[in-house]
Amino acid sequence: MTRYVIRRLLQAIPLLLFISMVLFVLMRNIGDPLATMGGRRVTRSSDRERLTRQLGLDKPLYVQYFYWLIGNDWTKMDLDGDGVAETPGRMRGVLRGDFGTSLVNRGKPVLEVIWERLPNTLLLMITSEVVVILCALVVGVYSALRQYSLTDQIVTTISFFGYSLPIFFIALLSIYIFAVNFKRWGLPYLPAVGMFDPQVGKTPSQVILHMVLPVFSLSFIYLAAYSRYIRSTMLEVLSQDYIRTAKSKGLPRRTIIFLHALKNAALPIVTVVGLDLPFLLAGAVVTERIFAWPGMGRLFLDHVSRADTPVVMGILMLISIAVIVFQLITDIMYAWLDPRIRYD
Amino acid sequence: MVGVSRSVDDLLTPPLTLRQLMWLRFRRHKMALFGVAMLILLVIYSFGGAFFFSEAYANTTNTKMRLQPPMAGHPFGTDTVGRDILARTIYGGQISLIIGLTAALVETIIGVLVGALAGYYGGLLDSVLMRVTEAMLSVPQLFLLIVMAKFFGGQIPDLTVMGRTFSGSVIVIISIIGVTSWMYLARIVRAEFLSLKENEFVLAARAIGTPRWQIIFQHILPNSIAPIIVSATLGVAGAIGTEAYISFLGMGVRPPTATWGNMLDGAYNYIETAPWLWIFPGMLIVLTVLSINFVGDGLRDALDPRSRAT
Amino acid sequence: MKRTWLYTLLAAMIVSALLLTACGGPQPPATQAPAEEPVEEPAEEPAAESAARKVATFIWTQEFDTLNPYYTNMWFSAITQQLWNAWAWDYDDQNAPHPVLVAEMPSEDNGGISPDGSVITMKLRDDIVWSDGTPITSEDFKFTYEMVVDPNNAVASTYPLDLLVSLETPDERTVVMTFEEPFASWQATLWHGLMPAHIMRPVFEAEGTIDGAAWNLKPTVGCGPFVLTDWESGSYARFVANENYWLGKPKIDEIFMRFVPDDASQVAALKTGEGDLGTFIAYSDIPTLEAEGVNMITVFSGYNEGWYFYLDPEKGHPALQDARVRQALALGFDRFSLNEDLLLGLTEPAATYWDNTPWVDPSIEPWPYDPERAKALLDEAGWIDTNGDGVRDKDGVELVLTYGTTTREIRQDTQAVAQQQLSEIGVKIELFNYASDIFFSSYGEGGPAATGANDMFEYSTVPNFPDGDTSEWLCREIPSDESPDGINWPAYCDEELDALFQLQVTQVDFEERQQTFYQITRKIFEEALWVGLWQDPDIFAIGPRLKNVKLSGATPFFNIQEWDLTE
Amino acid sequence: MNTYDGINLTATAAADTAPPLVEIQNLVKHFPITRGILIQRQVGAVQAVDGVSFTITQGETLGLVGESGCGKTTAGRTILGLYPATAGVVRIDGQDLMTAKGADMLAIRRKAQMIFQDPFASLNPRWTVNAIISEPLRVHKLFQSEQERSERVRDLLELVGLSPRLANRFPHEFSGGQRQRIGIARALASDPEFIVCDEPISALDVSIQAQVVNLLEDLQDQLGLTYLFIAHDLSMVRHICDRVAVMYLGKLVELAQKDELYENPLHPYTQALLSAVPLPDPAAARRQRRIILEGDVPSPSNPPPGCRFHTRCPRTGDRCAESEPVWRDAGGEHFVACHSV
Repeated sequence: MTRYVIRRLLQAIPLLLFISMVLFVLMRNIGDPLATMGGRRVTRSSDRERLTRQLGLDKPLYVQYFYWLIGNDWTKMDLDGDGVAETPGRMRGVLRGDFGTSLVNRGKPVLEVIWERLPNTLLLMITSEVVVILCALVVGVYSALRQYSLTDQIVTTISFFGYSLPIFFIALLSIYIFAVNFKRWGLPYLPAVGMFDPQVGKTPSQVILHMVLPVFSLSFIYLAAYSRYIRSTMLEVLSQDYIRTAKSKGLPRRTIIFLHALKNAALPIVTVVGLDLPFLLAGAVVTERIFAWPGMGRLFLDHVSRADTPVVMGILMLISIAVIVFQLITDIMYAWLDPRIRYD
Repeated sequence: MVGVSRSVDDLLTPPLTLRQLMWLRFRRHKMALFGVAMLILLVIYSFGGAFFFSEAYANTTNTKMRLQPPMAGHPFGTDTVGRDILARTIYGGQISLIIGLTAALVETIIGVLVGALAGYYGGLLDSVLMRVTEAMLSVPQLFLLIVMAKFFGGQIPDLTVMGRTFSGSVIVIISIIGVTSWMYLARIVRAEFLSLKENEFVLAARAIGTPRWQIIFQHILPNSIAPIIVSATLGVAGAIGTEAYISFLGMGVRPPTATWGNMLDGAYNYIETAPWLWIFPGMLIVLTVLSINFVGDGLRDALDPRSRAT
Repeated sequence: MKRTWLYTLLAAMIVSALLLTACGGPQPPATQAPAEEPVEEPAEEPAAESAARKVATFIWTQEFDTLNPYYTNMWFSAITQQLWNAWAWDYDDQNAPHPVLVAEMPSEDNGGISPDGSVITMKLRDDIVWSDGTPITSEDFKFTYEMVVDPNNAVASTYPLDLLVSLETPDERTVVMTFEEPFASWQATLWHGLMPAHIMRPVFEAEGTIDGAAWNLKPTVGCGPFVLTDWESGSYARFVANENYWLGKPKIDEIFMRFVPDDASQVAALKTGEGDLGTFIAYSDIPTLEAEGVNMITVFSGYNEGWYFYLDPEKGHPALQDARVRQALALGFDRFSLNEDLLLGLTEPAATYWDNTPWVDPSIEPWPYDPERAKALLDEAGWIDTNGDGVRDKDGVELVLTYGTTTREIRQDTQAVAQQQLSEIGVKIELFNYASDIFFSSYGEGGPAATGANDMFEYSTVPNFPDGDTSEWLCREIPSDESPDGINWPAYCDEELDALFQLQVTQVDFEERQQTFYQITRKIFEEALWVGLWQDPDIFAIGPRLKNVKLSGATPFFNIQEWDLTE
Repeated sequence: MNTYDGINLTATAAADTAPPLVEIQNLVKHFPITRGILIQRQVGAVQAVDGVSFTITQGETLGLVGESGCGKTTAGRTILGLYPATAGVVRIDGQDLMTAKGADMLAIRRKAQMIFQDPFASLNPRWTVNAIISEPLRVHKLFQSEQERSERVRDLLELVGLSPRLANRFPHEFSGGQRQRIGIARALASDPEFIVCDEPISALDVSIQAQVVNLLEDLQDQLGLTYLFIAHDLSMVRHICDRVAVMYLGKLVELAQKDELYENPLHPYTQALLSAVPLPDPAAARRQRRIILEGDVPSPSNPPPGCRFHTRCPRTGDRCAESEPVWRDAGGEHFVACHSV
């Protein structure tokens, strides 16, 4: 198993290089960082020409990629457009831990840009993921045990409402119900946006209060997906022979469900969770946007929409690494859940 | 203890084929039948409704009549430029149903194939396919969609289906959704295959000389059907929503053609002030997805002989 | 037993993330002053007194990219500058300039402008200081100029400082700027912000560039009525009253800027009182906000929504080469009922690109809705429906035009209405929508508007408001493979128009220049080179607590020190 | 002539003139152990089966016994080509299984079938009994119509003692013994001559075991089948087998007619195994001296040198650790590989 892990990690190196190359090319095709530079006015042509040069966007794509990868501090750049390269480059390259600086927040190191957002996103996303998994376990197991009961049908319908409607819907509706209208009706209401109230300050209780609506929206949306997988695989497993055997052996019901059935039903669930975990880092684009949560999703969207290659590449590489790591962990989990699965 | 103490009547069930048995089990499943009926009704609604309202009517604007709540003449109300929402849900339904169902199908086919091959054969093939999957996963769908929007934006030729020209190519949308969303299913199917292929019945089939494709598709695949059905069901909802986003990026169904997804998007600023803008398309999407889920449930039960449903 | 570690781990992760996020930022309002902040405001107020502080919350739907005024084009960054970094002069709600850093506006009368218009001399006020107490001198102006034109600094725009031949500082209070040619737009374009030489110069000397200067992103030393204390990316920026502001200490203690990217949540936050000011409000939200007691103020900042046509003589649609066809399109679309119904009567149809500026010929009235005249013009131009398919054609070419714009809701609605109305005069319209960053991409990047991917485009851009100058119609700005950065996207070149544009840039005399612009606006209007749809004002929502609010189009928060909060 | 360890293999063939139905020579199955991360190289092997040779004549039952993990299941599966053999020859009815491909392989598969150990895992839970039993018929295209196949399935069900009416039921509706009968019916469907019975009764209740074994015997009589009967239970093996081979750590240690083996075990390992078998006769049971083997079975990836059994052998000598004992006929077709015999 150790060898398998090492092999997978070594395979990850060419894979990451390949992914980074593809992403870099795609990134340069995603938009024009200098189109309006976030303004409402098209960038003047002379400023465009100058900035293209100063930001190194005039170089051929493969040169830009190599500078991104290995840096350009070993060569000189022509910043004033006189055809003579006189200014030494300042990038050290990803391989030396320098993800460059943002084009949007000009001069701000990418890692700093990302690091500012990562804790916020993890707070929101891990909480939601835990809530989703716990709720989905309860709902999924319950509706598997009580298949086709009224409760099962009602829970199914509600969870599909969450899944079928766009995320913004649930988010905005919850704002209108629990913030706007609760206030209107004189009820205790929840805050709609941000992480805290400036009058009170960023205290843990404020942050928790501001997390209620986004966590609720995110959980509601993903509840259907998770609980459906749990329900269906539980149904599958519950009807299998060893469960019957376990029952006939007189094991207590709870032990049967949790020890036997759930462990054996876990493959699809572990798969889905393992696939979702890396994207916890990426945040929730729409939810963060609507609730004005300062997370990675918004960061990604803001910087993608302005074609900020360094920052977007930083985020994407972070996700890629997380994907690879979590897929590996998932594969290891498989072998733990079903010892017959071997990789060597 | 299980099968031994059956009554004589029970044992005398007339011989049935596997298919007949499945149908029998499916039929006993009331919610599944309801789902089938509902889907048929939705198809009739979307395609039959076209006989009552012309497409031109669905796109007729009347700014004096904008944002009218449901009323006589406009039973579902009107939208922001005064178009009739009933007619738009009918025409939107055609595209949304086609896209939702076929994109989920494409996604399922790719996901099952990749997952099955990787899981069954293992080794090098597994490594290659899973690295490809990881690479695909590493690129967020949103990002891929934006890139494709840039490439395809405004260049997709029209498509005429059943005498109706769909602005923007439905086929392109379907392929894009299918190609960018199969990875979860592939991983799920692979995991199931990794586990199921170690069962002795697979060895038994090999001892018989059963060809590999039959082992993969007839022996192992039916045993991993449960998560596949869930994934396909969820895929329909996903595809309908993604279509709206693709259209929003300017790559998909071109305005003023309606789809349920873009009608919902258009209701964004009117969630509270004009709820009829989203209630009707929203309900239709929920109904579609729910019906498919019930059908899927029924199918799963019908395919699982051990199920306690009957 | 096995599972407990998992729960423990998860709980630990959540708790640590919570602590990280909660403790990552400061615990306001007891703002602990950062180290580099020398003089500071009521920083260590006990929490009990915080209720007495007047905190106004602004909601920004876009977060500024940087706060250095020379490194950004963003409107949100520009309007935020009014809070913390003074312009040399402001514009009031009548768009009249009034001095801030300068003692008086330069003019020919006071010797501030040389008779030929190429030398401008500014006299600075005596009492101007940075928020840390350091006096603002001509040295700061000179330093700012040098930084902007230095090739090592990737500023957003060098305009108009790149037009300067020299900038002299004969003494601490005088700045003399010499231009190569008379520069007509100086008032609207010069000195939108100042960099503190005493903070930035050491950075430049150490690093060779100020691109990475900490001040760009955290300018805790400024020269406006407020001063920044912290900015947390994605979340908020906090400004507190500047004790040293020479035009008077603001009545509000603190402005808390919250970044809420979503329009609908902005509206919700305004309704719940989580925000006292918001902007970029969709027209459809105005009635519901007003119903909640929110004050809506519209100010014109020069934006006019309109149709651009792709007029390239070879690549463009042949019909659009004919002014009569363009006029017919203008006549065939009812922009009056569009304004009345979709824009709720909150704005007016636009006649020209320069509506609401002094530069538009006041005799121009917007094109009326007259489908009959439109049909007659099309007939006259030879576009007749010969094959009976409902679409006019000529020489085998169908009058089918593609119409592209961004995905903004009101634009999509306009498209739908226009498509229907133009089909009634026999013009078939096909609609395209693009994400705005793609839509506005340059020719080199394959942007649809720049490359003429469609026949007509709808968007709004702005001259240098309140100035009227633009280079959008200059022949040399036509984008091509050789000059992919050009911004003359209609690809329209007319020698007469080009000459008029070249002329107005150098006309320092207001009246003369106005006459040139009258000629320009009339020509563009009559030939329907640009067809106005509606005047697109900036819409501000002002919560019921805010008092004394006045807004200006060019510098919205010109009197923010006088704003007040009531409970 | 293929020799292994200097033994003339033809000597092992049954004395009669008829060629054996199954001929195993020198069968080796190693599962490679690889090391290296990008470039894999083999550094060792799990020597699951290491040079096993025997023959089975038409209508005979050969028992293959040994502790679990000794490689007997691997041997059974390798003989049927379910695992690719590392080396050796497997000939079934004269056809070489190692080189057979395509149609030839299919023909062998038809003749050689397998009954599995776990009646729960060896039947596809999604398939009806009819589908399961008719699978070989479909694969080998034995009948043209579905109707004929169904009839054949019903005949087979009757043959294994199940009601034909159960054809449309699913495996989970049956008990373990019934399922094993279904498994047997499936194995019989293609009219095989040779069946590998891989511990067919070890997963069953004791009361059922005898029924299944009796069924197998009856079927052998009726259909003239040849069995390779893999088991770890020596008592049942004595009941059903004609000859018995004992396997230890991938190698055969003894092979003889069953009575000869049971009455006169030569190899210390066989003796140890037999000493653990409960005897029905109380007197004999009293006489029986239980031989308890010390230690664990060594790892097949690193088997001891010389005689593989020497680490646990009560009679081990100096030679045992150095040279491998020769597989020889101790007289009367009683083969053994032991230095001390």
